[in-house]
Amino acid sequence: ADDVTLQLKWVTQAQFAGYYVALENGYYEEADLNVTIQPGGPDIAPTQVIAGGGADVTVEWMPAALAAREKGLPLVNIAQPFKSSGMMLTCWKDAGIATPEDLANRTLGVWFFGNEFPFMSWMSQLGISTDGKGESGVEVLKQGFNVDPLLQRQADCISTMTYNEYWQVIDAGVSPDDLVTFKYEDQGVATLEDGLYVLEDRLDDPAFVDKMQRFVAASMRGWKWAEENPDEAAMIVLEYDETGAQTEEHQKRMMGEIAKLTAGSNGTLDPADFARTVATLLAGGSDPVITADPGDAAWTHDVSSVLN
Amino acid sequence: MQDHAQAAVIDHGTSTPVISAKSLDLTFQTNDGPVHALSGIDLDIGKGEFVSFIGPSGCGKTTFLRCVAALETPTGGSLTVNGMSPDESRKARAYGYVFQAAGLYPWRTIEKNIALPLEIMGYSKAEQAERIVRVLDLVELSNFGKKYPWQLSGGMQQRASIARALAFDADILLMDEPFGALDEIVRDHLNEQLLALWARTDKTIGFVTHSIPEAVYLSTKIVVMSPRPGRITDIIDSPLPKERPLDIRDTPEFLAVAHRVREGLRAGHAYDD
Amino acid sequence: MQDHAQAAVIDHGTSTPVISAKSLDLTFQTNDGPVHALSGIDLDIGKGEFVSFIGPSGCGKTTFLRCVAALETPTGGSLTVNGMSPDESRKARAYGYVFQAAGLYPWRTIEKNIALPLEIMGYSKAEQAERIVRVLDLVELSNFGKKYPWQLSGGMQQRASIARALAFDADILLMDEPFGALDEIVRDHLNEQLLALWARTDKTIGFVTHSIPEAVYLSTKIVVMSPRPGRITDIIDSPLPKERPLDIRDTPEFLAVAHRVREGLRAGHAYDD
Amino acid sequence: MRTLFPILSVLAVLIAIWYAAVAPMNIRGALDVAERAGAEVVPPDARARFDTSVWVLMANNPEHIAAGYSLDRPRLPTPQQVGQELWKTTGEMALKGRPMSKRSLIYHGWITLQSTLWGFVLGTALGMAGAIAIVYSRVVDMSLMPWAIISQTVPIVALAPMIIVLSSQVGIEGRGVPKAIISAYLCYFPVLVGMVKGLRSPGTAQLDLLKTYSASGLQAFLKLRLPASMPYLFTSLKIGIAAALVGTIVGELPTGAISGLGARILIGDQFGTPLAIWAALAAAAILAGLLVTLLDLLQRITLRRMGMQA
Amino acid sequence: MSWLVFALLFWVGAWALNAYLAHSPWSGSVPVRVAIPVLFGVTLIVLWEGVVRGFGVSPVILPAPTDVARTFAASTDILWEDFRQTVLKGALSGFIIGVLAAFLTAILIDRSAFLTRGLLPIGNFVAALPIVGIAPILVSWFGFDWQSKAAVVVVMVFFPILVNTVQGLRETDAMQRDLMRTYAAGYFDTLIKLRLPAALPFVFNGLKIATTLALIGAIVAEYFGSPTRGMGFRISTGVGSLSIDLVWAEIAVAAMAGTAFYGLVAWIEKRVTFWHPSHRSN
Ligand SMILES: Nc1ncnc2c1ncn2[C@@H]1O[C@H](COP(=O)(O)OP(=O)(O)OP(=O)(O)O)[C@@H](O)[C@H]1O
Ligand SMILES: Nc1ncnc2c1ncn2[C@@H]1O[C@H](COP(=O)(O)OP(=O)(O)OP(=O)(O)O)[C@@H](O)[C@H]1O
Ligand SMILES: Cc1ncc(C[n+]2csc(CCO)c2C)c(N)n1
Ligand SMILES: [Mg+2]
Ligand SMILES: [Mg+2]
Repeated sequence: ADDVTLQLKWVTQAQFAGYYVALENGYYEEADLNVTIQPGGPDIAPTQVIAGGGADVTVEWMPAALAAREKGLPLVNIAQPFKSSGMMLTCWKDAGIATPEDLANRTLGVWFFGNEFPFMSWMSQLGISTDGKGESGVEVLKQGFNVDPLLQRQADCISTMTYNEYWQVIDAGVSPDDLVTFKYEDQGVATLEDGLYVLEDRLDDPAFVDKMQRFVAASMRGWKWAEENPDEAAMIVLEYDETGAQTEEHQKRMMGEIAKLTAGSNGTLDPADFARTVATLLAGGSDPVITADPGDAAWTHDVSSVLN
Repeated sequence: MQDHAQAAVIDHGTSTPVISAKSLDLTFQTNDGPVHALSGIDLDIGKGEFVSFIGPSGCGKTTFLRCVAALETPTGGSLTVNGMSPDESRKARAYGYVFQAAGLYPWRTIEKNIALPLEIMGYSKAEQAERIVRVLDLVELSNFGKKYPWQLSGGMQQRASIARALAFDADILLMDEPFGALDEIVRDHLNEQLLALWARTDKTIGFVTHSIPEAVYLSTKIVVMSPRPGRITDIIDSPLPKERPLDIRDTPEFLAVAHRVREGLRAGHAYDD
Repeated sequence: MQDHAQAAVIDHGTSTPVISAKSLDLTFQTNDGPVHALSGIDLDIGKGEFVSFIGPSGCGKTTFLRCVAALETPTGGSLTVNGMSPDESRKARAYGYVFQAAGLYPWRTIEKNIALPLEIMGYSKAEQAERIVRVLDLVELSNFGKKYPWQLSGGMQQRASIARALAFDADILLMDEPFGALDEIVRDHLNEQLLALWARTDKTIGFVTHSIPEAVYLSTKIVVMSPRPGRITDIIDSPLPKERPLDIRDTPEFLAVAHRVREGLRAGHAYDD
Repeated sequence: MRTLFPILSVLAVLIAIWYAAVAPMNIRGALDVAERAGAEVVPPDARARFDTSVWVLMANNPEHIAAGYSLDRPRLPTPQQVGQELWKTTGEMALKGRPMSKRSLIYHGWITLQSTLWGFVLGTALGMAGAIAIVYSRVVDMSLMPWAIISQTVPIVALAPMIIVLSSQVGIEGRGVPKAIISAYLCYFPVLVGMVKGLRSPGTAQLDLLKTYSASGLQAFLKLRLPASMPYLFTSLKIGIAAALVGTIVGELPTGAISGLGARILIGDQFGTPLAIWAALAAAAILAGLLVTLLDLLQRITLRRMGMQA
Repeated sequence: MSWLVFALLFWVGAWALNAYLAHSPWSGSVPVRVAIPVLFGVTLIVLWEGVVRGFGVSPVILPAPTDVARTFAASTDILWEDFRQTVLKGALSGFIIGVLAAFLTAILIDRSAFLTRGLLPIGNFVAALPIVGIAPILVSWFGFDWQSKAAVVVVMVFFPILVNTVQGLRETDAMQRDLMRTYAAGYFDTLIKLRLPAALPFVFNGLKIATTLALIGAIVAEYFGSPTRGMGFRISTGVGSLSIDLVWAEIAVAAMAGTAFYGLVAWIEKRVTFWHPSHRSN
């Protein structure tokens, strides 16, 4: 069997259910692959891991991947299991926020570590500066890994994922009625999230391409199974969570939300989505994420072609 | 106090005891069994007496002085100083103590080391300065006041620690081999100075030495000790007059006392081995 | 080596110098200016000689011994030991040194402290044990071998450090006030032992003392020093015979030498103040 | 017994202060919960409450203070809550016969302990070797010491990911080795500094003595410097093992938060379960306490054997 | 490959030069004392450059020192802003508060043998708490700005100083204490004239440890929430966006600030504890 190491973007959770399902149900084995899944965590930049040879393929968000590409690390998207973006901004309604324009002069929590790019683009499209509070400026906080800043009102809004942090706010006892959410999808600034990326030069090797084709196909089989059997998929994820700290309730709900994001994709990257992501990022204002259109070299259908 | 000092000095020995030990015992517990450092010590020291302790090394001289100064607690018998417990006397600042090793504070110059007790006892700056000059001169270290302890030779450090003990007015002066590291000339000089100081003031002095002539020359009473368990073998009241020029050491009275001390010492050694 | 030892002892002073100092200088740099510890020292010490150094405290006796043992580097003049530099002699393990302070290692018992040089010089276990018993007996500490240094009195520690220096066979023995903290009886005893050891072996001994009688009793040569800058004021070759019972100290020859030493010392003090 | 009673008393006072602090720390959370449950609170509006001081809130809502002692997501949990969580994830698991399950802190403590010990061994070896080199070589002393200090001013969290990437690049499999390296990086410094101090602690007099014996460097080391450094060695080993533990936990974040107490802390943070963080912290403290106590015991035995009164 | 060979040759040469300097007559002089570690550091940097170029290491993993230097020069404004936020506001204020608090606590508990015996073991316990566990809690208590960083620093420096000071206060030798007893010196006299001076070498030991801890604490705390400035913020963001050269520039700032801080404390130590045997030789 061929060895494949997959680097995840974050800790073991239902966000990555497809891969764990493929592993658990033996799809990888059937494809003659011996797959190792490495969970991520804070401080792990999947792009850096793949650059260092620590993984063959990685789950990454497209803004971060394109930024890395500009930094001279030639990442190529070989498949895109996530069709839509799950990122949103969650605000207190009683802070007086109803529309994106109300965000000015507020304190907002944002994830950094390469996840800040969609937010920056959005703000620049709204004409809001991120250098501090003011008529047309916001105070940006680098939020940690939890939702405390919102609950303790250190921030008026924080970044959440539809499938994760939002539900933690709800679990903390906050009623959805007290909250206002702005989905990036709805604001027209959505960027592509979890895709599979490999180093460009390795695609010159037909054997590698073949291996990746089998990998992507098996992974998508896993994803589709997970979409259809969300509860079972969540249990599989829990099996693989070595920290033992994840809860069944949370993972099942997360799987339900994840299924909505993967629903529209068979794993093949839609070039239109790519173009839209690039356009959003290029509109990043004074300090854009990427300065030039990376062009079509940043993705390929060579691998995902097996899916059709 | 100062006015009846002369009287006390004259009829020393008969005045009420300042230090009084009754069957004093002290045993140290060590890894291989107890060590009897002092055993059955009976001793009265009157006000204004100059008492020397002499005896083989390890016989308990240091230990006895430490008991008097309340630095060691006897395991038996009774000990009073000025009619109080040693500790109460200590709190009343009755003692000046010169240790067997100099024990100067390395972060203070010699001057500042001498100033230490003066600061603690609240002497004025002017008084401090005046006394420092005087005692430095007494021990012939006038040019070394600004040096740090580690820059002096062993004997010079010892002299500095003597100066420190003489700088303030303690009623009882306890000196543990203070002149051991000094040459004969300086030693003679300091012996004279110490006698003069003793005659001038009303101090009671406890003095450990290994030199028989020194003990005889200085003391009104000589206590000869023997080791393991440390006990007193002889107490000699000196017949020598209060006025003691250096050449008193050649008189027959002096030699007689010295001979008696030597015999006592030798007896102590016989016990030993 | 052992066979011509007797000869060397007999015509001491005329043999080729073991230690030879020529206009030796040593200046310490301190925070307030240089201190001239030694200045213009000229001295030859022959094989098998017993040389005492005497002088006021701070005159540089310790410093001179330290130069000989290569523990201090002279700032001027020349110094050879056995025709080599002091450092080469040190490497050849020529020295046994008794320091002014006992300097025992606190984590070793007295026995183990004495064993230290023997271990370093590679004596066998049996030999070590045998020598330890012998020297402990010599300094009368036989019952204290298993104690730790802090469980001994000041004088006992000093004796232990003497035993440590005598346990191995160094050609040159340097002793810095070894008997300062001992009573007269033990001191006399150890003086006799030391003389016997010296007569038995071929050792060259450098000996610092403050006691004039001790210096005269032990030495073949007495070096009188004066302070600041430390220099030699007198070198006295002893006319006393090799055989020296304790009562030689009452002979006129002895008293004459003692008198000359005392005069030299007094002269040194006159320089000083 | 002589030390146990004071420790327990101080502990009791600290716990009392802790309990007292829970009320003001948690009053806001308690009022939010109460409000959502439909209770009457003053002021009723969450925003207004945010601008009111906790003391005023406590004075106005005395009946809700008690609720602060049993929140699910307290800002400051009570010692009892921490204790219960700790018991649930250790003792209870062990009683159920699954002490090594992934949900047991015993398992995660064991993972952390392994890396800690490896890091400690590596760090101590490095620290000792460095100290010996520094004490015996002037060049090493003058060139290495400043850089040893500089190495500790470099934030380890910044280096950790690079250490992991670099070690995977040189072909080291698994996360154990990089974790131990990170742990050793924090551990070696206290050992180095302590040992340099200890090896240099013999006074001139003690060194001079050996010089007169013309002892070799090795002999001087074995007979003087090493024994003289023992008190320093143990003091620094105690600091070192605590540092190694902290290093391992730091290393568990960028190593993929898979297992170990560090991973528990991270996951507890991300999923908003403060009790999990506190329990993992308590477990780390207990682990550190055990390790330090063990070394302390070793120190007492060694020093007693050497005749130094500990 | 030639890069690698050059770096190795440079290493050998520099080491030889250092060995020569260290044993030269001027080895005690200030320029040489500075030159030797600097040369050592330069050697490390040359080796690093050689390895990066020789093996063609990707700049997103380990940038060459020259790249770092270029980024450093181009980003001085950012670096300065971060320095102010993290070092001046977070680390320094926390350091001062922590040191004062620990010092006073040490003197207070030292009066009572009971408190010392009770608090010290607990102190050791708390000192071993992982900072990554404390930081999120303190960030949630004290907010995102420098106050929470200062709080983390206070917690980190408190116990090393406390333990060292308490130990130092006991570090007088028996005779020195006996002397004070014969003077019947009161508590304060003994404290000021004997125990504090004798404790200073230990206090400085604690202070030196605390200097490095302070900086690390302030930086790590920023990982768990911060404003959009600060060295920890920049480092974590930089790793995520593969601006590793900027990360190394920040590391360089941290190292320089930490070293300067340590150097300052060591300098004061030398002045204040000149009498201690470890400072006395020459
Ligand atoms: N701390 C201690 N622990 C155990 N034994 C001790 C201690 N201090 C002294 N001793 C023992 O007590 C005895 C008396 O000691 P002390 O110091 O009083 O003698 P000394 O007469 O002053 O002798 P020296 O003239 O040598 O100073 C000795 O045998 C010594 O071993
Ligand atoms: N390390 C040092 N630094 C500065 N000065 C020193 C140092 N060691 C000794 N001295 C000075 O050198 C002079 C000679 O000292 P040394 O110790 O040789 O005297 P000594 O003759 O042995 O005196 P003693 O009989 O008191 O031991 C003294 O004035 C002393 O102050
Ligand atoms: C340092 C760091 N901070 C935040 C994220 C955010 N993030 C990216 S994907 C994801 C999953 C949703 O739960 C989350 C939270 C990160 N990756 N690394
Ligand atoms: Mg004594
Ligand atoms: Mg001397």
